[in-house]
Amino acid sequence: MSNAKERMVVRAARELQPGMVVNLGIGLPTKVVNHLPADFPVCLHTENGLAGIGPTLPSDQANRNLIDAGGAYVSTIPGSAFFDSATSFALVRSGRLDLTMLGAFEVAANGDLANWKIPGKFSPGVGGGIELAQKAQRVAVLTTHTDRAGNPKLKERCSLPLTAQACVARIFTDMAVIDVEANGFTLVETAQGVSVAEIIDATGAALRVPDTELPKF
Amino acid sequence: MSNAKERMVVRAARELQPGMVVNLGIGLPTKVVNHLPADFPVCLHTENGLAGIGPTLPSDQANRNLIDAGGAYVSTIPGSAFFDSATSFALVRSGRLDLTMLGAFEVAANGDLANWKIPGKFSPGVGGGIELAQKAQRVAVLTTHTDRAGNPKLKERCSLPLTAQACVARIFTDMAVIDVEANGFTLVETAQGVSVAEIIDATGAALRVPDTELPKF
Amino acid sequence: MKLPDKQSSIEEAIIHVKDGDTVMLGGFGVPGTPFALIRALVQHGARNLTIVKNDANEPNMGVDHLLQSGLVARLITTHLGLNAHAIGLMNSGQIDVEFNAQGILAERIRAGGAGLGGFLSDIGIGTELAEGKQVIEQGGKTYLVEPALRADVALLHADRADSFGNLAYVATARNFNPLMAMAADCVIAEAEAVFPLGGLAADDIHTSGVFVDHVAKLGALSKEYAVVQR
Amino acid sequence: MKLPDKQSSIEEAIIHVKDGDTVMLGGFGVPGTPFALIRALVQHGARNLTIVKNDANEPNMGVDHLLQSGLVARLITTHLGLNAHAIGLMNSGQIDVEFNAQGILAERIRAGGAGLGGFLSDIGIGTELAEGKQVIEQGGKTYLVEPALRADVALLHADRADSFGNLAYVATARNFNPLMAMAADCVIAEAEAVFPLGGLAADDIHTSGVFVDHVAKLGALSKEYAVVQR
Repeated sequence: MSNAKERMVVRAARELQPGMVVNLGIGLPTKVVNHLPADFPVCLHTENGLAGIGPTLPSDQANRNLIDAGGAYVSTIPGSAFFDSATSFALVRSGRLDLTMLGAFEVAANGDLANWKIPGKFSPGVGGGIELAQKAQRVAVLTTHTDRAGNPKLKERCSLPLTAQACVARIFTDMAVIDVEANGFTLVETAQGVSVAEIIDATGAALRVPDTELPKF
Repeated sequence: MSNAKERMVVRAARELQPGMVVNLGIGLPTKVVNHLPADFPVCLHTENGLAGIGPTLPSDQANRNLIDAGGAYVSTIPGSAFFDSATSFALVRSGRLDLTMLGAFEVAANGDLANWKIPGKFSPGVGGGIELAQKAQRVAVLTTHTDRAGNPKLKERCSLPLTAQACVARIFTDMAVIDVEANGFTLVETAQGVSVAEIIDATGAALRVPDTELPKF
Repeated sequence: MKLPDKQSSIEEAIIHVKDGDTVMLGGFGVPGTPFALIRALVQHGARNLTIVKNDANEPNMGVDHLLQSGLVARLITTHLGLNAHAIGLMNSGQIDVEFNAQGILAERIRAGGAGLGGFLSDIGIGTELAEGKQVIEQGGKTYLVEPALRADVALLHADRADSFGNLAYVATARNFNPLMAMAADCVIAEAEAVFPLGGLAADDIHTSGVFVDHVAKLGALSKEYAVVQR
Repeated sequence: MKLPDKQSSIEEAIIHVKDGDTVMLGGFGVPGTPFALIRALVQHGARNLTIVKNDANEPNMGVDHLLQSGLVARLITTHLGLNAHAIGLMNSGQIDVEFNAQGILAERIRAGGAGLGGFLSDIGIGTELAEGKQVIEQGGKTYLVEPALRADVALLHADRADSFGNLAYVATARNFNPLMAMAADCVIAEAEAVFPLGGLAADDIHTSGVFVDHVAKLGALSKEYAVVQR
């Protein structure tokens, strides 16, 4: 992981508040867990049926019956509980997730999220992502600011099929922290060594930049 | 319990076939269990959350947390399982009950059952009876043939609010065993010492009487 | 990571009930009824409550204390057969009573807890219980639309718990408790024993602490919890 | 009373699957997948099956054996991300695939098991997953009608069972198994251990044997059950 991505993940980890129930999506979001203090009071949920995820285990220590939704071999901590898939999504849909962190192909200025399908190229199915995006109390996105070709992932409107409408509250990228507000994207923090002009240039929609000094991460 | 009622219950107990899942309603049906052989292979269900009811216990041996839907202190047998009320009625509604035996105020010639409400006099709520009556694979009724005033309980049509439509397959009374068929009530067996004429007289709807000799119980 | 601590006293927990709230109460008859929380709610005195419970217990027990104190405006239930006092209040118009088929009440609560709007059922079609309900065709069959039911507060009784609020019930004291645990904005559980984290086995927990906001250890059990002598 | 005995061999049990059946398979990835029953189904050779499973496992594992054998006409699932072979069959039109949001699939199966016609959900509104679904107003909100899902046969994996078919699952191998156990006309469970009656505690049973028709004890576990080396 690049230094910029690493700092993005470290910054995102600060988004978790004590006492929260949190679902960390597959990919970059999962790595957030490596940056939490050992005694941090939080409950991590995985949609295949566990509240209270413990550290990921190497395969020689793995329990063949204990994985997270991404297939990683995880562990339990004292107080963990298992449940079936219906109960797991009951938890999600009834609003018991305080926060979810998800990856993204595109995020729109109104908070629309597209992260599951690229027509004609990538359509493995939506899995549990749609319910996380639509029902968590707060949805944060972790993503590189641009795609591999350098095209902005933050756009006026999503061009890809949506995962959920107007769901994203905050975006952590390798360049910035950006909030989705009523009038669109607002710059909140900048990555070290990245100028506001560079961020504006890499963002595919209007970006409100406050007059005040912005924190760096 | 009168001798005639006792014989009705004994006869009804023969309705349980090996391997069945059975719900015995509050009142007379519950007494059926006293007439099953100790090793009879059957699973008794109670809608408050138990499959595998064991014998009723006197209060000095009772478990304060273990009752049936009628409030009687029951016991478990090896292999009993507890579940919540939603699962308990999932079992009922999805057709996993092979048989239920219920009480009745009225049974109509088309199998309609009324057993929960007498407008202006008795309206404690429907409880779980409606789902048992509507969804068990087979519904049998245990009832006295007439009410305390001598009026027939088996009628052309129910006058009381229905529990469920066209659900009753067989009726065990203190006078007879009667089946509900496409064309109405059919006499199947008679109680000892009761004439066919008496049964016809006590029945408030047409009663088909086969030409053959009928068994007595 | 460490799971948060949600231990509370019964008195601290019950203040979350406010006038006008809908309050779900676990229990089917005596087993699973949160008698201590109900006693505390009577003391707390929140008024104009809508109570959701399978039954109204018996006179001078559990729900009946709330009824006698005049705190209840409405009761959503399945059967009042063992409480003539509740039937009297209903018949005299002092409380409004809504009867549900028992499995339908259970399922409406579960739907609320599952974040659904309701469900399709054919239970009660052709009877007066279907009157006034929305009818829908689905897959060539006719169903009633049964709306989901949620509460402001759920009061539960568990056999044992841990400090995160994981709950386990015993025998037929389970009944509506795990359903209500999922269906309220604020979930308060009383437990006969509260263990440190790890005191309940992860495979044997009936309600994940994720659903529970406050857990209170019971002291000596009152007589209401005991076997009813008839 | 004594609870009936439902023990069977895997080979005797699997013959209940017929050509054209809808077959539910427990499991989320490896945990909870009934690999031995799937192997037996491949041997049995029932064709034109509709398979309901969260995922299609990975190439040369579990569901993939059914796909490779050409027994599957249709797959109702949530995610095929780990099985490029399944995606290939879908893209070339050799199998018909219906994607559901994961919690919606779980809930549709549960609704089938609960004897409901379906349920009301707002999941997917405003996305292409809502296309073609019946829309209904309830309590002033807009919902999609999600139909219940049932199967002819469900094939499950349990950690342990008893002779009546009571089941207990372990860790995240629970997933869809207890839901599917309620939603099929014929329910067949393989179990790593099968105990005499009384071998499972009544409070810790995850699926009551009432829902289970046949239970088969597994022999030595095949490599498919093991930790996946990546």
